[in-house]
Amino acid sequence: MDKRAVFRSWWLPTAFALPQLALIALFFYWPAVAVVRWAFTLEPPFGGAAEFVGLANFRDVFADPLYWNSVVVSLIFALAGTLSTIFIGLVLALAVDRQLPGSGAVRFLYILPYAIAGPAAGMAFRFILSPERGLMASVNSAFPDFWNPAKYGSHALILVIVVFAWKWAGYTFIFLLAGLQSVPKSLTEAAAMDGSGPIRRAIDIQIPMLAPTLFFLLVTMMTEGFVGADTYGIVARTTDGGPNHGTEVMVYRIVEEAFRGLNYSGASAQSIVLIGLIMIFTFIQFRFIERRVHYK
Amino acid sequence: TTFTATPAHAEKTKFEFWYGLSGDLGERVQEACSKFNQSQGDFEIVCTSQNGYDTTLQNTIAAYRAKKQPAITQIYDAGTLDLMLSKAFIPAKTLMADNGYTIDWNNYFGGIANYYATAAGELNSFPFNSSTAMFYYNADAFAKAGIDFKPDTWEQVEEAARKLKAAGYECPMGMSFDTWATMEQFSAIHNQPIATQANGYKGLDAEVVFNKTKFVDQVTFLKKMADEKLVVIKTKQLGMDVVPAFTSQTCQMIQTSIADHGTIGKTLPEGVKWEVAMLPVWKGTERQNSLVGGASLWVMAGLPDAQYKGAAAFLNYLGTPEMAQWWSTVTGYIPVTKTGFDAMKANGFYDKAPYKGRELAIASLTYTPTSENTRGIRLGGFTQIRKEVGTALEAIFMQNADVQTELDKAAERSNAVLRRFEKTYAGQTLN
Amino acid sequence: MIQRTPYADAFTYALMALGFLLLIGPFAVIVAGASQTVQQVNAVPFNFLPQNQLLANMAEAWQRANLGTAMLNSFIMASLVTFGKVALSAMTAFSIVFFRTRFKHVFFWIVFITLMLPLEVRVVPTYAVAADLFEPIRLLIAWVTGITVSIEWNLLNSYAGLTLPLVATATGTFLYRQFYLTLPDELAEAARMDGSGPIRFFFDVVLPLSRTTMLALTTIMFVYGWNQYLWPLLMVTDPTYKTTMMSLVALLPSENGTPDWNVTLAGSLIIMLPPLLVVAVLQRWFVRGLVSSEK
Amino acid sequence: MADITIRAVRKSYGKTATLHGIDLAFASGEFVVILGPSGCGKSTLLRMIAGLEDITGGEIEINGRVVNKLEPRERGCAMVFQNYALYPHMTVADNIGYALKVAGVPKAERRTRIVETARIVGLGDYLERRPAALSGGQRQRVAMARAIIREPGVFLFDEPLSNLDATLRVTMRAEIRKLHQRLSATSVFVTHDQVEAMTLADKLVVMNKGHVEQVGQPLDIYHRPASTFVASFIGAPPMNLIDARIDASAPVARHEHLAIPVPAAMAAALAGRDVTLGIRPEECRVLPVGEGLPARVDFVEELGSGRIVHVAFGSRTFAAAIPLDIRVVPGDLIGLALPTAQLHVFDRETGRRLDVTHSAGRQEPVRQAAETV
Amino acid sequence: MADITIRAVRKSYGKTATLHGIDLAFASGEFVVILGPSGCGKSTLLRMIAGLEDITGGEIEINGRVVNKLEPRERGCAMVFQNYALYPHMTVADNIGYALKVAGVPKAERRTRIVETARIVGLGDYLERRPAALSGGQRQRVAMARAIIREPGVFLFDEPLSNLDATLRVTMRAEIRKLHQRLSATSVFVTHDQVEAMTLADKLVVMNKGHVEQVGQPLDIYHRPASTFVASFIGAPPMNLIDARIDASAPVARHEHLAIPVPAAMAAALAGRDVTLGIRPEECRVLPVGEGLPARVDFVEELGSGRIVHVAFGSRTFAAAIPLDIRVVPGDLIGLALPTAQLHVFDRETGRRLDVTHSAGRQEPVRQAAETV
Ligand SMILES: Nc1ncnc2c1ncn2[C@@H]1O[C@H](COP(=O)(O)OP(=O)(O)OP(=O)(O)O)[C@@H](O)[C@H]1O
Ligand SMILES: Nc1ncnc2c1ncn2[C@@H]1O[C@H](COP(=O)(O)OP(=O)(O)OP(=O)(O)O)[C@@H](O)[C@H]1O
Ligand SMILES: O=P(O)(O)OC[C@H](O)CO
Ligand SMILES: [Mg+2]
Ligand SMILES: [Mg+2]
Repeated sequence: MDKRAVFRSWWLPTAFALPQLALIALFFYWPAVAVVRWAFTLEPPFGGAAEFVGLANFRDVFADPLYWNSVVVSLIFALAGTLSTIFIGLVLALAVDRQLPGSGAVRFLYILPYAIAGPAAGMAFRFILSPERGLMASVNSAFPDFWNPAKYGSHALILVIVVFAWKWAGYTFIFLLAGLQSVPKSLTEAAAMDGSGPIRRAIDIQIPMLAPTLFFLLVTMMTEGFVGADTYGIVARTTDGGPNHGTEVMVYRIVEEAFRGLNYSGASAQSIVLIGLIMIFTFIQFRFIERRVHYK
Repeated sequence: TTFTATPAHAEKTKFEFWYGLSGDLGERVQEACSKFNQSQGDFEIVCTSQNGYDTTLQNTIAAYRAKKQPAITQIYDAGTLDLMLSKAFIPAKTLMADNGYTIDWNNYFGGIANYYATAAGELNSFPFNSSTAMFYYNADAFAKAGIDFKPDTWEQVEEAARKLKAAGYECPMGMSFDTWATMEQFSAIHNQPIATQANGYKGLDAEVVFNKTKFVDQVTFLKKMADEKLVVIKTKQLGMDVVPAFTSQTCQMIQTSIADHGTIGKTLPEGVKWEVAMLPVWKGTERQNSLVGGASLWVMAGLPDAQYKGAAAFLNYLGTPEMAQWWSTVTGYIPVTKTGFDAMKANGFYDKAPYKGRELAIASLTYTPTSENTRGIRLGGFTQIRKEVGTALEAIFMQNADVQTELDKAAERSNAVLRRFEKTYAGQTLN
Repeated sequence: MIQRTPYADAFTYALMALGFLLLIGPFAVIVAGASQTVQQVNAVPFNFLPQNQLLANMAEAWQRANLGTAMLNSFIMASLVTFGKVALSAMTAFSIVFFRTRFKHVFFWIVFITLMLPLEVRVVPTYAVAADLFEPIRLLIAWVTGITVSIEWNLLNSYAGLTLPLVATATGTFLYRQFYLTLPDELAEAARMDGSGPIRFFFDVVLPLSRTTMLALTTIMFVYGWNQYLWPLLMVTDPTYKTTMMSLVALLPSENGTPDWNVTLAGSLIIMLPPLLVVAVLQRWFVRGLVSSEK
Repeated sequence: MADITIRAVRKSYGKTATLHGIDLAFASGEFVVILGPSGCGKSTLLRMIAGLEDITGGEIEINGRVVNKLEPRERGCAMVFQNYALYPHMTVADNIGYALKVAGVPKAERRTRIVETARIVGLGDYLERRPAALSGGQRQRVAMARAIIREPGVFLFDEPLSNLDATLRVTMRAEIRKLHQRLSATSVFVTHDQVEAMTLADKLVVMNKGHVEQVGQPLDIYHRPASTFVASFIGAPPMNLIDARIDASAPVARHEHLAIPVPAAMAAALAGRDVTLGIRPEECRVLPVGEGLPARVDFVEELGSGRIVHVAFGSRTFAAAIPLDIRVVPGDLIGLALPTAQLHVFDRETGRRLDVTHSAGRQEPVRQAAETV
Repeated sequence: MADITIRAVRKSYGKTATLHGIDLAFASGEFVVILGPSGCGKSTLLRMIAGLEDITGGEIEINGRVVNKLEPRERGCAMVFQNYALYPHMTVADNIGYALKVAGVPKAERRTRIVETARIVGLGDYLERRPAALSGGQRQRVAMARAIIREPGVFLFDEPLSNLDATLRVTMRAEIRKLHQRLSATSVFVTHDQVEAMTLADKLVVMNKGHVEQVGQPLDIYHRPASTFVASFIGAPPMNLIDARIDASAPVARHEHLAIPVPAAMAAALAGRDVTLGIRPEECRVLPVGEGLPARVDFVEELGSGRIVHVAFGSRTFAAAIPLDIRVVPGDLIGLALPTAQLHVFDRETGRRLDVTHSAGRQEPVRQAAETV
């Protein structure tokens, strides 16, 4: 992970990092201080004296079965979302990487969903996937209740994952395509000589060689899945956490709690737990996965 | 050196107004603002949509905490208590008095004003876009199904539904999980409490009781109807809310806000006959007044006096009969003052086609003097409570969960919200 | 190119076509909806065929949401966010990767953690900061020296306020780090031998070599900046600073309003054009750019 | 074991033609070396045999079957790449056994064969290492093992030794040779190193700019290069070449003021022609000044085992390999003897060899040496 | 021009020591080649001179000034990297001129010097190209030019030729040599190619496992290797080595059933000792079977200009360079003569040279040859 050739200076790197660190301190850590403070008090929405309650907020959070439900939903969403975006991106990147005639055009088209704003994407999917109006309505009329995210939590979860995957597959696609193009040609050729066909080559050679890219995507997509603005937007706009808390991911719950419930303190406590969770995840990713990533 | 500004070049006092309406309703608010700006030369109101009631409340809070609050903000019914306890506003009466306006506060319909008033009956905020829930039905379908009565009672609704079903209508009545009509309005007109302490008016220690009232029977009834496909669930998630379901003639009966009156008229194909009525009650019930919905305008504290002058002028301007009529014409909202309503009635507003029936909303709101159960709802974190009940309904109707169990759960969770709220505002009392 | 078989080619084309349908299909829906009348767009079942109202709806959306101003603002905002991120991330990643200091890991994690606490969660305090940027500095001065100073800088309703908080996050830094790690060590050594210090090395070698990564990040960040929603909605109250996402949300029919989804969809079509253009123009380099180095 | 026939094979990348019609036939079990300068199309040809490159025109036949449209795995070739192309994420054992795994060979059998093959190339102790933890020579062996284990009909080598250091190169060369003797698969070995070419080839193909310049046994080519290109490409230091005109009156060739003695037969046959004369450094002899042709020592390279003296000769620089007991220093004037029997003569225009006499080139040992191998 | 003194220099990465105390002194203008196998610490030493690597212990002096704590740019060294480390985004001209630009040399002057330097390395026509559009040899030259232009006191080369093909390597070798003659800066050249080492070095440093094994003039080292390591590392094919015990009764060394004649002086001095005998392939002579020591031909390598025969000799394989007129085929039984005067003898335990007689090694030509260069 460390490079060999490094400059020696302490003030220069500090100066270089300073602008960003300053912004982060101002707009991230300083507000975060407030979030932490709220987590230990009962903060009235409009401000004013707040009572210190110690860990009571955390106790409430942990005692709430719906909170644990949201943890599970979040885990499923982040994992399934991450894996499916990476999977779709990978399959398409592998296809485009074969450089058949026409792949240049689709390459461009595949990135487009990423450029679309969450609300617009939500609207489109409302017309496509709603069980009584969109495309799925006709499927439902043939097989009643085949698709009903308003009824089944599992369908709803699939729905939000689909929107997430649609939105981000273009993003993973482009990174993976780029990664594929930097895999030495001779390796796939060697595998071809060893008798493996295109799919086998992809699985045995190309995918393992994409490790650095996959790692980057794993970290960013997991984080995006857990706390991304899109995650909140997608859930809020398509299922509103329902049916019956079936798609209530942690970030949605936090925002709802804070803004709908005006319970800043409870939301802050949840945020802190969430950050803790993601940090553990990220730590694991860096510790155990990046180790296996070779950068050159 | 000193400058003496000549009146001609005097800077107009600018002040801000944040509102939650969006879409074409947002446009109407903008129009009201420009009308005001053109009507006088001293003030300039800058109106900004925050695109939704909940974001308006959030943003108002954030702004207030940062001391960047607007002079006027539009807060929906469910946020009333949060504002009241915030000490972040200037009561309506104080504002108008301080700025030299004499308002006849009794001119506001009691059913409307009570929601936003102190225990002593003094208005904290200005009722603005007010509504109440109504019952809409497709008269053409009724005729086809051979229904020759108006659905005044739930028994009649059931009967009508059966006839409509028999006549081949897939969705006799549409229903969503919005609690406003199904729980709040139902409870009010049946004189059922939602919470103890007069729905919270008497103290922060109120507890919800909706799991012990007629509301439980109502849910059970609706669920039975749903099982028989007499009631059909229509939500955004399914592809269509109740209003589009009605306007697309999928569903023949719905409960929704009077504010949708205009939209329904515009969206239903021309020539379709439809009617609006007061919400049905169970036979033998003594009907009570319904609850006011919509939002009111709050004046935020902590700003220079000049801005308050402007705010007062604007609020006064909105209160003029002409403006009241204009507002009710271009939206589906009802006039909030008696004089406004009388004026409109007098000039025949409610006789003509698109507006006919809207007067029933006033009738519903003013059906009786308010009781403890119909004054309004003053519960902390009420949005959250609505969500809990909505989720319970979702579980009951979509996933066949047990009515009582789900409502008990919702009540328990709602009470937790109330207790936390009480603790947050420990030491404060309702005035 | 390895000798190909027709079966594998056909399979590849099938995959690509499937990808096309899945990823581009939803656009067709938006176009269809945007070209219909209110009645058509609300009809059941939804008609997936485009009608002839597209231009009318677009014009209506343009005028109603005042898209002219909004697009300009969004453009400025997205550009500033992009520029800020691209520049600052490059610098921070440089100090993380190329220096041997005890802080480098600390820096990295300080920056990296910011990926994890989304704006949604800390929006209220962040708003407070934007309203009074110097509060922490004031407090710091007061705490250290006991002197109360009264400097204030309010970022609300300004481009700085729209952009600075969005610049303060980690994606770019992470991306640059990944890229820098693939640069051969000898490049820095050669530069040192040539007498160049770290700053020169950064400007003369690292930045030019990062050009492609930069373009990639530019694309990502432009889209990110353009699609920002929550923050502008909160901190812009002056219509002159209104952004496109605010316009789009304003176009969403409200609960009791006319369900004119056709106009909303038409508006969303207009609004998605600039980011699509940016992606279209930059994506060629974008792809090559992420191919770490031309060794 | 397989024979390979290449018929009028052409290759173009876009508009630029890289191979201009190659015809070659390799017998079963033959060790063929393709030699040529960088960019002449060696790799391209090899990769077309392997199926890694589309064939623009012509036909390639392996074992009598036209393989133009076959995938690499269907051609029965194994290949050793210049940069080895080891799978960095697999252990040595997995690298070696990959082809068997793809072929669905059961695990136990695979293991046995991996161990056996690793033993052959001397990697028995490294089976669990990753390529990154191996030295260059070891990597090279892994690449070899990976090819060997498949027991292919055809081995293809694309400059497999060029990344090794000199010592290792010598060792690996011997090992490849031994391996070929043991497995006796047809081998096609691409290189631009003429020592490799000379020591390994049964049949040597010299290529230049997309054409085949000469095909033959290595010593034959060494001693009877078909063109100036071949002459200067094979042999290190390369053959000394000098432009001259054959005198019509005496058996000499004239280059500026120099008169280089040539065989009488050559003089007779080529009288008055512009030619290029060639002589190998090891055939030049250094004499005291005054004898032979005048030359001046430019610099001397000491190899330990021998010594190369570079002399200014007319307007040319000639290299001469001299024994260790002759001592010269830069600036010395010396005499240079060019034995007429060892002179090669080429057409000045076309660069093609002119065969006028049996005395040109040292032929006798050639056949013999080739047979001994 | 600068001299370099290295005093007890050590280097550790974490806990593992890489260099164990190096002492060396390079005179001003000297061309020093550091030779050693991969991983022995050559690059590390070079990089410590350059200032790219911290010095764990000891001192490095350049021109009498201890540079341990100086930045690379303050040491007056230029370096050519193994992989060239060209700036991929700059043109050739910009690459070459970058150091001058950093130094603030005015544009016009810079241009003149760039053009001049490019001319020296033969890149005049490529100034506006990017490195990606250059061939390997050309890139190498850019790297050289980049070093040259600074007119440094010290040139450091880290295996600059190892990525080139064989022919190019020969050419570039000659060019580096010429360049050194012209610029006469102190040059330190790291390589693991012994031909490069032999042909380039004024002073050769042979390293092994973080130690200096031998320092000296190349031919001196070739002819009097200080250890079996040096003996086998220098020379291609390498020196033949065989373990033997010096007989106490006769002037022979015994290896299994073989009795190898040794000089009497050696036998006397080392009677009864376990030694390793060495002899270079070019000193071995092949005789008809019955004469000399019995050996069997294993295989023969034809080089065109010569021939290497590999023979089984006792339990060892010996290489012998033989003239073209001797013909042998694998399997032939032959006699091997090992001239006693050319035998090297090493201690079996330590591998160090045992110098018992003046007859070991061919010394005379050494000094001479070195002077001629
Ligand atoms: N993919 C390609 N596109 C265009 N030209 C190519 C391509 N691959 C090779 N060439 C060109 O074809 C010619 C022959 O290339 P090839 O790799 O066969 O050379 P080579 O003889 O193997 O050289 P080397 O010894 O350097 O490996 C070169 O001029 C090269 O530039
Ligand atoms: N940054 C490092 N950290 C740890 N060990 C290192 C590092 N750099 C080099 N080494 C080790 O130090 C030893 C000497 O390395 P060095 O690069 O000097 O070898 P070298 O003689 O140049 O070899 P080569 O000919 O392969 O370049 C090697 O064993 C190597 O593994
Ligand atoms: O930089 P961030 O962390 O705010 O996130 C940027 C988006 O994820 C880019 O698409
Ligand atoms: Mg090649
Ligand atoms: Mg090295």
